[in-house]
Amino acid sequence: MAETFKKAALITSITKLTEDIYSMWIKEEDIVANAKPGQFLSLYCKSENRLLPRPISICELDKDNGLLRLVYRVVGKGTEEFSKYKVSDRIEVMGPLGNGFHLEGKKAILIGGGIGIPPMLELAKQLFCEKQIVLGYRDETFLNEEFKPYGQVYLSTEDGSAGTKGNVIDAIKANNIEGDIIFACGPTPMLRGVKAFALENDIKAQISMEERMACGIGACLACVCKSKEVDHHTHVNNKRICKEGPVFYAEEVEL
Amino acid sequence: MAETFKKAALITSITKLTEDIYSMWIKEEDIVANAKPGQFLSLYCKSENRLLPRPISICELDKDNGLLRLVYRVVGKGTEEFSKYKVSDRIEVMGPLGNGFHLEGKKAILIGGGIGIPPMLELAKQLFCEKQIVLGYRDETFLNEEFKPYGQVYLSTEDGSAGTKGNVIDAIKANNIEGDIIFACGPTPMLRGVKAFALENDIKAQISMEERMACGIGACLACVCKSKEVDHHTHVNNKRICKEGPVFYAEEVEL
Amino acid sequence: MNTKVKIAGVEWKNPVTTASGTFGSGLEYSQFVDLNKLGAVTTKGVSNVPWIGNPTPRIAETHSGMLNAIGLQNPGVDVFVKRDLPFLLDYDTKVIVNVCGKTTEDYCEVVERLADYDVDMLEINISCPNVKEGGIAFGQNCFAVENITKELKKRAKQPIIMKLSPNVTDITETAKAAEAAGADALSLINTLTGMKIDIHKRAFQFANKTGGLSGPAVKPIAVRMVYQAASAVKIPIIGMGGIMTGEDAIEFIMAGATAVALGTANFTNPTATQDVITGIEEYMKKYHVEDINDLIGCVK
Amino acid sequence: MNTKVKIAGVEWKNPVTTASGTFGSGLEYSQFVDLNKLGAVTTKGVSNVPWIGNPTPRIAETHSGMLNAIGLQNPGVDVFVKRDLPFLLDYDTKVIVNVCGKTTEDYCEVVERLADYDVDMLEINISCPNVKEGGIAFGQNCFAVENITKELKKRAKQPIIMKLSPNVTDITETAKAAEAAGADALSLINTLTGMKIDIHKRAFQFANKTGGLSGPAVKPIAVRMVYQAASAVKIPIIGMGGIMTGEDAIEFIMAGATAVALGTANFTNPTATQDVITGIEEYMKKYHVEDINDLIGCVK
Ligand SMILES: Cc1cc2nc3c(=O)[nH]c(=O)nc-3n(C[C@H](O)[C@H](O)[C@H](O)COP(=O)(O)OP(=O)(O)OC[C@H]3O[C@@H](n4cnc5c(N)ncnc54)[C@H](O)[C@@H]3O)c2cc1C
Ligand SMILES: Cc1cc2nc3c(=O)[nH]c(=O)nc-3n(C[C@H](O)[C@H](O)[C@H](O)COP(=O)(O)OP(=O)(O)OC[C@H]3O[C@@H](n4cnc5c(N)ncnc54)[C@H](O)[C@@H]3O)c2cc1C
Ligand SMILES: Cc1cc2nc3c(=O)[nH]c(=O)nc-3n(C[C@H](O)[C@H](O)[C@H](O)COP(=O)(O)O)c2cc1C
Ligand SMILES: Cc1cc2nc3c(=O)[nH]c(=O)nc-3n(C[C@H](O)[C@H](O)[C@H](O)COP(=O)(O)O)c2cc1C
Ligand code: FES
Ligand code: FES
Repeated sequence: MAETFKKAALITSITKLTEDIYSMWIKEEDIVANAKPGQFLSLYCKSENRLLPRPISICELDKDNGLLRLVYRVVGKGTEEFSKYKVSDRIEVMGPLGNGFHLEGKKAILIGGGIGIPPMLELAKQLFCEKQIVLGYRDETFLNEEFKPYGQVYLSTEDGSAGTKGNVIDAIKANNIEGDIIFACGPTPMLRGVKAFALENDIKAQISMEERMACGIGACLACVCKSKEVDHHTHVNNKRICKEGPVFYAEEVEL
Repeated sequence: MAETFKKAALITSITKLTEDIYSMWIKEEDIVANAKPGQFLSLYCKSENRLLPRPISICELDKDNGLLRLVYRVVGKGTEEFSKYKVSDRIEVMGPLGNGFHLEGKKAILIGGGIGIPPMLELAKQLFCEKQIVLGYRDETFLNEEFKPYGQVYLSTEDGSAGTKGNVIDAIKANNIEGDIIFACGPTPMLRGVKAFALENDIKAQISMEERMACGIGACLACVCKSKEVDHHTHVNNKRICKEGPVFYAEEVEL
Repeated sequence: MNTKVKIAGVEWKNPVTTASGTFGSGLEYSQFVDLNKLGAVTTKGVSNVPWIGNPTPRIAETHSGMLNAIGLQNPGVDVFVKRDLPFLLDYDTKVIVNVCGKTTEDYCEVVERLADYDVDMLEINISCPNVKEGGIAFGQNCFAVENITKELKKRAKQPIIMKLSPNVTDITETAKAAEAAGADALSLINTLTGMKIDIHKRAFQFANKTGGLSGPAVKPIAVRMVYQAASAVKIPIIGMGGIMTGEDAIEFIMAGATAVALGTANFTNPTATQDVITGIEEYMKKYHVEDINDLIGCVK
Repeated sequence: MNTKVKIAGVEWKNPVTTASGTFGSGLEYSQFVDLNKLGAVTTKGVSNVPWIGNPTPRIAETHSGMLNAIGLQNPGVDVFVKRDLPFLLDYDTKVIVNVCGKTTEDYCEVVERLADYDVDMLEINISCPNVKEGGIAFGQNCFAVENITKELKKRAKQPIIMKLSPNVTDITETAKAAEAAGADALSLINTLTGMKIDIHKRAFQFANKTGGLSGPAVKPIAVRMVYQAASAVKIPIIGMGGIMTGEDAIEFIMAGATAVALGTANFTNPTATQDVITGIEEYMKKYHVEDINDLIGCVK
């Protein structure tokens, strides 16, 4: 078992990327040393009436300085709390959690949708092959500039304000993007589209899944997804997203 | 009915008086304009799992600047939360609440015990007659220097480190303090002692009482004390400390 | 946008009232809340004679909740009709008097005394965990619920709302018993019986050991019971238990409540009742709900 | 200072175990907690055959609590004894296997399968609100409690702990029924049935509508029930429901629990079990308590 840590990490920077998306760097050497792209952390709230940790993906790693970046959207009380933290506050975190992406392929298509975009950044940095990066937004874009050093970046927006009007699959088709491996993270409807596209085009696809979590480490069985095969741990057709995932090969799981 | 306000007051200063006692000034003009010594405020916690407001006495009023001082001891989660507030934070407060002291007498004995000392300060400032101020502590003293401008100050400490060794009654006796009116605030055993002393010496006594509160305004009947007469509001032998009190004539209530 | 609801023939201007015992008879909170804005004001429990209640401490804070052991202190029905009722009648809101007693006769006496007064509805508290006799004992047994409801219905001039106890195995049974006996509406939930021990003093927090748990901590239980009761009976339900916001109120309404009551919330926020009304209206605007009645029990 | 307690003849090194279903079989939490330090490890529910559990979402956060509707997913007793049990037996702690079933026969089958294994105690979950058959249905009816307890006692080689449901009118009745049928100990409380409605989607949060409420929100109810049960029976009680700190554990012990279990706390703080043991020791030091047994039920 890879090592997992529960620590009070120091917040070294916190900035607002859009109206409701924040970027936070924390210093936590043990976690950073063990982390890889596609893994996530459990973030604990200070408010005592919020008992469950919030799973947030690793967006970037700065191994030299023991730093780790989290990018999150304020959608509820927990993320709202995180958005109010200040530099030099501490935040309880556990990680790294989950399996992360398996680095493979010669010509990769990285697909991120909405708040599924952040985990693709560290992947883009670590994946050494030709990379085409497709980022889908509703309207306002974020992080897209930061992907530029790592590959060709294509955008889609629902309102057409940037890139292809439509979703990430529309952008892929509009730009005739091809590859031998897909890495994707985003809302379930997007992942369904990606899975269908991958099947159609016979491309391998790693997708990162989401579910409500309690323990974050595989003990409580809150976060399962339907798996095609009987899972070796659960012995039913369920896989634990926090443990066997969050990254799965598309054909392994039902969406 | 006197006017009561619920406001988000601005914290203008917060200092530590002892290991566990804090002094906080807040700006809230409406409340200050209506407040008098012996009244209290309800302080609301930010933490959502603490639903009930904390009653804290008015320690000082600065009517010219719309400022109000609260001095509180950290004894639990709520006061701990308050101790962490910073200047320019806001705190939800309701007040002024309760009846306050009735300013009367020619030669007054002001008695404060422990965290019952703070409300005596504004009383000492507003009471225009001869004043003898008796302050009782377990060991470490606080606020006592601030009473000096308003009268002769006598101390008692349980460990004998300052003033008379013993309690406030010991200090009164040791210093042959006399008067025609007593004002007292402190723990119930002290109030019992004060009531007995007042009876013995046939001195009128106003005492400020404490009880757990929910509404703070007389609606829930959480905070009653036993009264000698059937109370006109409750129609039983109970008075509401938050409404008919916290200040009572000693003979009105059972201790 | 319509927020009017009808409960047992009585029309409220909106579905929000106060939970008995947390709002007195409205006087104290009228400094913060315009009582004219409320659908109804529900009073503290009223008994035939003055009740002195329990020794202090009477409350304790718990995680996202509170325990109370007030013990139904009240000045009795005579003082109520002379002092509190006239105050309430000055407002344009419905008046619901909460009735408590130790015996069936006690309840009957209060109900009869109120028959000639301008009270809109009666809420019968058969679920208070904080008094030794009466209260919860009635509310945990279907036969007792049926019996007392029948006796009161014989005497009452106003519609009768039976307030049920959540301290039961199956809320649908007491709900159905009340309905069968002629209750016009149900209120739920009253408080859950809880206990706190002061480990430093090695003593119970309350003189009579237990207190009643309320506040957001119990909301999921309350929503469940409202849903179950609404599925079991046809009479309208006033839902309560931990409502703090308009969204909480909507949740109860979707579960099947025709109206809602706020208790503990008043202590945390004295304008909670008005804020919840505003919150309900905002939800309706956001989702283009024309009539609040369209939301009642819409989740099945 | 003695922290050892004895439950049904089994000596634990301290009174702290894990609440079933929150700690798997210990493997995952063994990264954070030294299992050797725990009085006992109580496993996730084990059934005769693998169970797939409920659809997701399976959990929801509530004020100072959580709802779960896991639905007792588990790989079945065969995998349990082959994979999980050997892992646990490597530790110097007591092993309590939590048993679930849909019918009395299911429960019997698991208990019989476990008879020959080195398991210290069996905890029988007759109180799960999250499965349609079995579970809570057994736990809300005294006759059912008595019956299943008797059947299991006939077959079990290990002491039997009956885990009771808090969703009852009177916990002393099911407690007494279990004792009368020969139960060696009781566990309480399981979760309270709750509900959450997503008002934006106008839908239940959970596929089977309700979930089980746990966490600090329910602590006052749990303490009350432990106190009531302890006053009604002579067999030892494992208390649980919202314990987060050593002080919470002491409260349950003073109410009458011989030992305590931590569930939801593990999610908030993965080292909660160990921290609670430390907290208990600190309390004992501060108040010069020589033997934890002196605190059991000391508040009466
Ligand atoms: C593996 C994984 C990685 C994630 N990475 C990111 C990320 O990098 N950036 C980001 O902004 N979001 C991410 N999310 C989603 C994020 O966890 C939720 O937005 C967040 O938990 C919401 O918390 P809240 O308190 O603001 O919302 P609330 O609605 O108040 O939360 C209530 C409860 O529901 C849970 N919850 C609510 N929404 C979700 C959700 N979408 N997924 C899982 N649990 C949820 C919360 O954790 C909490 O337990 C990720 C989710 C998973 C499972
Ligand atoms: C009229 C009045 C005036 C007061 N003035 C002051 C003051 O000027 N300075 C000061 O330090 N303290 C004062 N107190 C006591 C103060 O209210 C409590 O110390 C405080 O509420 C403790 O809150 P907590 O969250 O820290 O403690 P916790 O124990 O966590 O509080 C739990 C609950 O119990 C209540 N509670 C606990 N102790 C008391 C208490 N002694 N009296 C009333 N309620 C209590 C809390 O309000 C809360 O509802 C006063 C009390 C009253 C009734
Ligand atoms: C301090 C207090 C006093 C109460 N007194 C009464 C009462 O007199 N009669 C009654 O029927 N319910 C009484 N209740 C119960 C409430 O009316 C309500 O049913 C319960 O508190 C749940 O709602 P909440 O969570 O919004 O407080 C009281 C509750 C509290 C907190
Ligand atoms: C996610 C989760 C899963 C649970 N699974 C089981 C179970 O399999 N068997 C069981 O008897 N109780 C189960 N429970 C109930 C707990 O064991 C415990 O009785 C309850 O959660 C109260 O304790 P707590 O407040 O400390 O969590 C579960 C609880 C939770 C939160
Ligand atoms: S969150 Fe507990 S198993 Fe995944
Ligand atoms: S605190 Fe409610 S009446 Fe005093």
